[in-house]
Amino acid sequence: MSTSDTLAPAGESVLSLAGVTKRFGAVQALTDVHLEVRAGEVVALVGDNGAGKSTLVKVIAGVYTPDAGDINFAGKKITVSGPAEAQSLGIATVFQDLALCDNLDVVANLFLGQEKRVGPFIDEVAMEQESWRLLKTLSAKIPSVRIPIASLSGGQRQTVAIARSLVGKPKVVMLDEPTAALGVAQTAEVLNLIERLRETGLGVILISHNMADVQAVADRIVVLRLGRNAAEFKVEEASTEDLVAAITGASDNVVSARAQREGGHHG
Amino acid sequence: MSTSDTLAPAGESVLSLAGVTKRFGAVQALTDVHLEVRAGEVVALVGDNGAGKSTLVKVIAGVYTPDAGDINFAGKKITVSGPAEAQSLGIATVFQDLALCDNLDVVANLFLGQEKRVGPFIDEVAMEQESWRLLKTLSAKIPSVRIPIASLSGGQRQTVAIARSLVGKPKVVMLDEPTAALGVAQTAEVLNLIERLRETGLGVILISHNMADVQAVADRIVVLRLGRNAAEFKVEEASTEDLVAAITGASDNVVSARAQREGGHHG
Amino acid sequence: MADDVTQAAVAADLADERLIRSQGPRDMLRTTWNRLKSGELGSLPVVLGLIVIAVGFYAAEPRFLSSRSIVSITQFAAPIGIIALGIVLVLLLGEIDLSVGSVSGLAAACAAVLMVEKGQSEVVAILAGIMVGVAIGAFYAFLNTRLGVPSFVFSLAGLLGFQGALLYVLGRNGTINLPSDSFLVQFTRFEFVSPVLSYVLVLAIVLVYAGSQLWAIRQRKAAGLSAPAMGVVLAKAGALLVGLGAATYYVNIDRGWTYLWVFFALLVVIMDLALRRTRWGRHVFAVGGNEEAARRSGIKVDRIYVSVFALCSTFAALGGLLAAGLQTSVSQASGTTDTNLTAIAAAVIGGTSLFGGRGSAYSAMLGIIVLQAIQTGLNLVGVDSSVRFMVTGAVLLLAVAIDSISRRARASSGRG
Amino acid sequence: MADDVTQAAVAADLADERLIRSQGPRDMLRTTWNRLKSGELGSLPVVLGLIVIAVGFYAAEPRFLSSRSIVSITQFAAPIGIIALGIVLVLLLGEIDLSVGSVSGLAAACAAVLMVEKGQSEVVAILAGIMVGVAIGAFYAFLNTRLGVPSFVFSLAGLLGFQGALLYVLGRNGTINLPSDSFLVQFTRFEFVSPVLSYVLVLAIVLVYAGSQLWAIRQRKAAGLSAPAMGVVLAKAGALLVGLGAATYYVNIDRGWTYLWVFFALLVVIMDLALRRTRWGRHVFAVGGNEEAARRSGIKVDRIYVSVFALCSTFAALGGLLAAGLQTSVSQASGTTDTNLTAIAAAVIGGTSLFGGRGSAYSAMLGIIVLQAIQTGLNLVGVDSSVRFMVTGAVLLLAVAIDSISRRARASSGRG
Amino acid sequence: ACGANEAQTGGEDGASESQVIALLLPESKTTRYETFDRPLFEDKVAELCEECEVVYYNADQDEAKQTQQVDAAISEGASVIVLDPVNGAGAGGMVQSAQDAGAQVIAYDRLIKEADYYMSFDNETVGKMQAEALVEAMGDKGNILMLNGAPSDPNAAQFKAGAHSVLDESGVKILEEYDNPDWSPENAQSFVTDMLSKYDASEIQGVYAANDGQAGGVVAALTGGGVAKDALPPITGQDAELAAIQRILAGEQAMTIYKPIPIEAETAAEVAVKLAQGEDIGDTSDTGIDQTEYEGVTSYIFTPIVVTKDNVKDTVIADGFYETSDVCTGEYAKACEAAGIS
Ligand SMILES: Nc1ncnc2c1ncn2[C@@H]1O[C@H](COP(=O)(O)OP(=O)(O)OP(=O)(O)O)[C@@H](O)[C@H]1O
Ligand SMILES: Nc1ncnc2c1ncn2[C@@H]1O[C@H](COP(=O)(O)OP(=O)(O)OP(=O)(O)O)[C@@H](O)[C@H]1O
Ligand SMILES: [Mg+2]
Ligand SMILES: [Mg+2]
Repeated sequence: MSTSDTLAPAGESVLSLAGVTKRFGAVQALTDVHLEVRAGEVVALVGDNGAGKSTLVKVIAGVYTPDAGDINFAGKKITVSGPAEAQSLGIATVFQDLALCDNLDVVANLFLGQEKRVGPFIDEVAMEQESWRLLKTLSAKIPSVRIPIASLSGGQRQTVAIARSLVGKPKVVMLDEPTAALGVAQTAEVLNLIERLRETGLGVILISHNMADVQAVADRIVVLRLGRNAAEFKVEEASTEDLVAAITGASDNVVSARAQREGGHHG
Repeated sequence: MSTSDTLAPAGESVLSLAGVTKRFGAVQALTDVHLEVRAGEVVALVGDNGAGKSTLVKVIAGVYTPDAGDINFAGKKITVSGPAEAQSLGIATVFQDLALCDNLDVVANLFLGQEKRVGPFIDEVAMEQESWRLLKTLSAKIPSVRIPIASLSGGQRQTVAIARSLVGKPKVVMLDEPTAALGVAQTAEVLNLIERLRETGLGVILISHNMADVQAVADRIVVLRLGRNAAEFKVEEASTEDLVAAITGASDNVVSARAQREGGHHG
Repeated sequence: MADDVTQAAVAADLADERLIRSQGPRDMLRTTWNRLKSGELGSLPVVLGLIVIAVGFYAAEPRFLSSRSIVSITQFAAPIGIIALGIVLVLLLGEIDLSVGSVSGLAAACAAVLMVEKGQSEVVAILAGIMVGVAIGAFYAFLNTRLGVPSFVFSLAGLLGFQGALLYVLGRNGTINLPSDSFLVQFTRFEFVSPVLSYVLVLAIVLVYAGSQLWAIRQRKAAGLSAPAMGVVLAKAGALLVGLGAATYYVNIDRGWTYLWVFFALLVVIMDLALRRTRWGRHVFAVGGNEEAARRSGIKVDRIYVSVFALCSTFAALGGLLAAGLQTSVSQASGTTDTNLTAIAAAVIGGTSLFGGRGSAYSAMLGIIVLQAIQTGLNLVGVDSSVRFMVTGAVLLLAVAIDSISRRARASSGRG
Repeated sequence: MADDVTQAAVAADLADERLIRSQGPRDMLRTTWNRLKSGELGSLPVVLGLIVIAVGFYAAEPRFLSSRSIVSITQFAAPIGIIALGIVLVLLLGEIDLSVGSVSGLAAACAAVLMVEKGQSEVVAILAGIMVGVAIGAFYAFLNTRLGVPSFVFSLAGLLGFQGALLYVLGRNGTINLPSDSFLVQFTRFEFVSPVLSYVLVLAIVLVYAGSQLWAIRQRKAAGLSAPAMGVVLAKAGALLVGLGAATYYVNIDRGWTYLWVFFALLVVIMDLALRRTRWGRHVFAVGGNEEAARRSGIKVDRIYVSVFALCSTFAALGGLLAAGLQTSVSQASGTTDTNLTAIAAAVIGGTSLFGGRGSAYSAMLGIIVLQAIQTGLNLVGVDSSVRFMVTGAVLLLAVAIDSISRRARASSGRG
Repeated sequence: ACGANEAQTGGEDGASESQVIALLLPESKTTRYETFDRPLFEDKVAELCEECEVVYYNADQDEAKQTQQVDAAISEGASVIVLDPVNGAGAGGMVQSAQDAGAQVIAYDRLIKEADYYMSFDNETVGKMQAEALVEAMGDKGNILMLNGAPSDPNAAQFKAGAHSVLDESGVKILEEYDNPDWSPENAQSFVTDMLSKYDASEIQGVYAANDGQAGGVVAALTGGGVAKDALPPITGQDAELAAIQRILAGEQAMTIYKPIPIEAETAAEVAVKLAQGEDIGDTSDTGIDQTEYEGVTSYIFTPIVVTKDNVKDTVIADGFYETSDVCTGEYAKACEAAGIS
């Protein structure tokens, strides 16, 4: 395991955490976690189910208050008292549990909290127009933007949540399993999008269970296991086997067993 | 495109649909869809976001009533009037939107509707013991089975939903994107599980956006596009490119473009 | 790709090929029918229920539909309707306010005491009454957002506490008569819109409606989005003109629209605009639909709560003042009896959900009209009180059952 | 792997290394404190509120805590407590029943008319009263599950309709006095558990509790699961023995426990078992938590609705009969005044959510005791009505605010 | 709970002389109970008996609550219970509890057949007097609307019965009859307003309103319906509320029933104190009321007074029931003058 200092590529550190700890009742979800993201860098956060990835994201996004630990943003120590504050700092987040308002339509959800206005009124037309544009960049297959979110398919909902993070001008974008429910085309679009974000100098935190996707777009890969930092890799140095071993905590695991079997089978 | 008759492997047809149509308000979600599943066969249902896969699954599971079309189960024409009836026929389903009771704990959710009893009372001890066994076969990383489902991570919830389908004695198992939120180890376990189900002679319908997984376990792949049957492949005949082309409806798509770019980049 | 060619011709929001397109009046009708069947037509079924009630009572006593009776239905519906408007707001957040009755009584009592016993001017008294409402709402919001007390509990405490305060403020003399020349009494009881003005108003409403619709069509076309056909909009505006015009003609046979009702209608329209067309309203729906999602979107959820509770109590106070004017007096019984239940029932019957995120300002108006019509109908038919209670219950059930059954008809996952 | 070795020694449910283990009393205390802080200790804060109320009233009027006063608090709490028990059930489904008051009055009136005017035997009359409740509940379930009418609406209709039916049944005579030798009157007013029997009962309860706990420990150990330490269970049983014993000693200074209260307590325990330990109860929670998920799990959701509405109305009828016995008469006002609000408030104050899926049978008991204690306390202090209303509101707020603030303290996503 | 149980073993602080008298009143929506009955009763008791303690309860129109209050009074050690029942017909159980505990019960203002003593203005008589006044004011002919009290209030039935006994025999015709669900002015107003859609205002030559609150609603409805204030038909009332007195002076209401509460409260206090101290109560009270028998209960029956414009000055004002300054505010000053009140 190597420290982030030696690994970090060029670029200012926009976000760094140290010693973050969070417990829920009798469960210690995060223990002394550190993480750093630089401008123009895509950091992948991987780990087994329940490793604490989403909890970490929610701590950064101001949804949870950590029990201990420091958060530095753009060089200054901050305390994020709520999601509104995190957003105003420039942290945009796509949550794993999406957090959409089922009773509102697609347009309303996309612009929630950042509605366009003419005078005192919401500018529905401008918002609808912009919605179609955003959704098209993500190859979304949504028949109508005027139906309640509740009636969308899983992937359609996820696309809307991702499109949301593009409204406004964030400095850091956190994507918690953004492609989990997406089709092949939409997944490719999202990976393209992440690369575009990096090019415009944003810091990106990507959580995914898909090692191929991670290896395709990440600069650096941070592994969490059971709520603790377990390993950290530069993407060029990490083989899929290394990653899986770091995630599961053992090199002879069910994944490698399957791979072997498959290899034997097909190969 | 070839008809299912020529493609189907040996085994009795347990479930077959013909001409299934479903509309929601102004959206035609399914148009004249047919599908057949035989005993001991894994049929993968793939398609773009919003293609109608989940809707089809819900029609079979009795959640939606189709506007038109026939459903045959074990050779007999049936009308599924509700989920309870589908279950009693032997159709177990893992829904994409999980459908767990957030206020109940893991054990209660696993056995909901099929509780073990001693006398008039629920046998909590037996159920808890069995829960740990089921979760272990799926490599679930759940710290306690006595916390409400609401406090589980996305992958943990999904594992619980999958474990549910193993309680009872189904004839057909439908899995709607079962591995979307799962870690690498858990995904491997679920793929193993599907293979075990096939070996015990069950019919399995698997929905997934992960072509590698689909190709690894499916016998036959059915492609839906915009609510219609678009193509059908035997797994040995289908290359990833063919599948993606059938899903997106075009052979020059964003996926192939990315693949090319990546290839150029890394290769 | 072939798709792109057609797409250019089709509006962006109609491009998806799964959309069932409706062009021409035949399709329109079919679509409307489908929407009705699938329970999407909001309040239409309750309107049907209202029509059934009207026909039933008319058969039993034709004077139920007399001009005079309709004027007095609207007049008496207005004060509680205003209170119900506040209830709609708290219900949209998924909260409840059981204390609107007590608050309305207390506000009226404060105003009456100031005006009659303390010799303050009427303006001061009315403002003080409204301030009582604002203050109570702010206090509620504090309890809810800072201490996390559930609204059911603090408003139950308010129901009792402010009833005590009402008794305390009224003191030993009990009932206070408002001076008959006071603005409140005059405005609520004797101000009717003159026939000419009423037709001018109808015309103005229809013009504003048509104008805003046509403007919206232009905007949407300019943005490359689909827009309703011009003809449809004009037909709707025409229907509105005929409907409002006929109603106005009919009530002008008697004394005409009361200003009280016009004021209530105006409040409803303003609240409807505020709810559907402003950021604040959007956020109210968002918080009511999924509070956590709203919070994560950066909405200042606490502010929404504060504004809604304050508005609800303020509407309650306003309704209480107007009810006192209409009644020309304030007594220990003011606002205590059925006011709470009637106001909440009006909102719910009109179609606002008790669970947040679904409803509209119009539901307050529709619901209170249904309730007031039932009461007036039974008054006119004149039956024993035991029968009266039973018939009220039955008619209420009938009015809403039509709504429920029509929603029920949608073929979906059952109870949805 | 190294893990497997330790795992064999550790119970299956404690294997995860993220679990913060608590062994020994010190850890126990800390865990309890943490759970308290994180709002997981259910009703404890309301109990604290109750203690604050008790101390406050005791300071103002020592007789508040006299044996006699405590006996009468429990006695008068029981009938509405039983009604609140039904309300807990409908609230668990996320529904509401506004008509329990009217139903309780109607059931009592039917029984009284049969018994006094029609000369039927008391058993027949009581059964008929209860059947009224069952029938109404079944009718409600029909409206809800077949026609999809929301419970707020049909129970509002019932509130009015059955009040009318009450007036109709009582006819022109109004009040009916129950014969003072009737079972209902004797049972509710004059039956007290004898001192010896009461201690025997306490002992039996403690033994059953300890026995079931120890049996559970054996079962869990046998299944390779963690189990609470034997010492802890014995300590809890001891505390129960001391607590119940002391309370019994104290009420025995006066007349002792009333059978009415014992009957209520028994119903609460039975409902608690039914809710937590039977399939039916599990399904009630499931439907209340996520109806769609429950349906997809194959639960016959409609049956759950039918059973819950029927039980709620039945409890209302039963409560009405007992209230009539306690009051020795049935009148036009039976069940009409605050019964609905009190019963619903009791359930909510005791900690049952209005939104379904969260609550317990004990909340009915706890809530009604809080409300009854406030009322008795104010009765004894003896103040003007205006003050009494205000103090009731304030004390109610206080009792629940303690609960709210403690929940608030949990560091989470805010309002959670 | 030190001290909590003391009351049961005797008096407080060893002063075993102390006597507890309980006063239980039915509701707080009408002003009379807490404005007049309670203070008058308490003052009189204090005057007659130094060591007597009055404990007071108000049932807020809730029978169940009152049942419990009787129980509380017993636990406070009351030896005499002055009980104004929410529902006299159903109060037998309460009386029995009290008597079982050794307390004597005075039924106050409303009859309880099981009570030891009864003192009241008779409810049926009240209804009769209202009806008689109305019939007289209308010259024994014409049509009236009849607004009764709440069907859930047993007292309302007695007023109604009394009024019917007169009206049904008279030449007056009842157009419509209405049982107001909760006595409320709002309901009275909307009922009469609706009647004005059914009948022309000129067809209504009189209104029987069971109490002053409803009378206020009736006046508001009629004036709102275009009837001039000086052309209002005769309207009855009851309770002699301040607002009603003002309306009577202004000519908007024909009459109200005034029950001179002082005599009732003071007689009750006197009897209660005598009972508490074990003295003989005699045939005539010190307040000058003769003991009679009513429905088998030893009773003191008072005569209610019909208040019209002519006798406002000699009744409510003269008794100090209201101050002139309370009555003659703002727009009523002129009417006061006309009636000779200043
Ligand atoms: N609100 C909560 N209350 C209690 N426990 C929680 C809560 N949120 C998370 N946890 C626990 O914390 C642990 C970490 O959860 P988290 O959601 O961060 O996992 P994750 O790494 O995102 O997993 P996944 O890959 O499945 O999404 C889990 O064991 C979970 O049960
Ligand atoms: N209850 C509903 N009401 C209205 N429209 C619906 C409803 N359910 C689904 N739809 C629409 O039907 C279409 C198909 O949805 P479905 O959920 O079947 O897609 P899917 O193939 O499962 O997609 P994904 O891969 O994203 O899960 C979508 O366009 C969706 O908007
Ligand atoms: Mg996660
Ligand atoms: Mg899907």
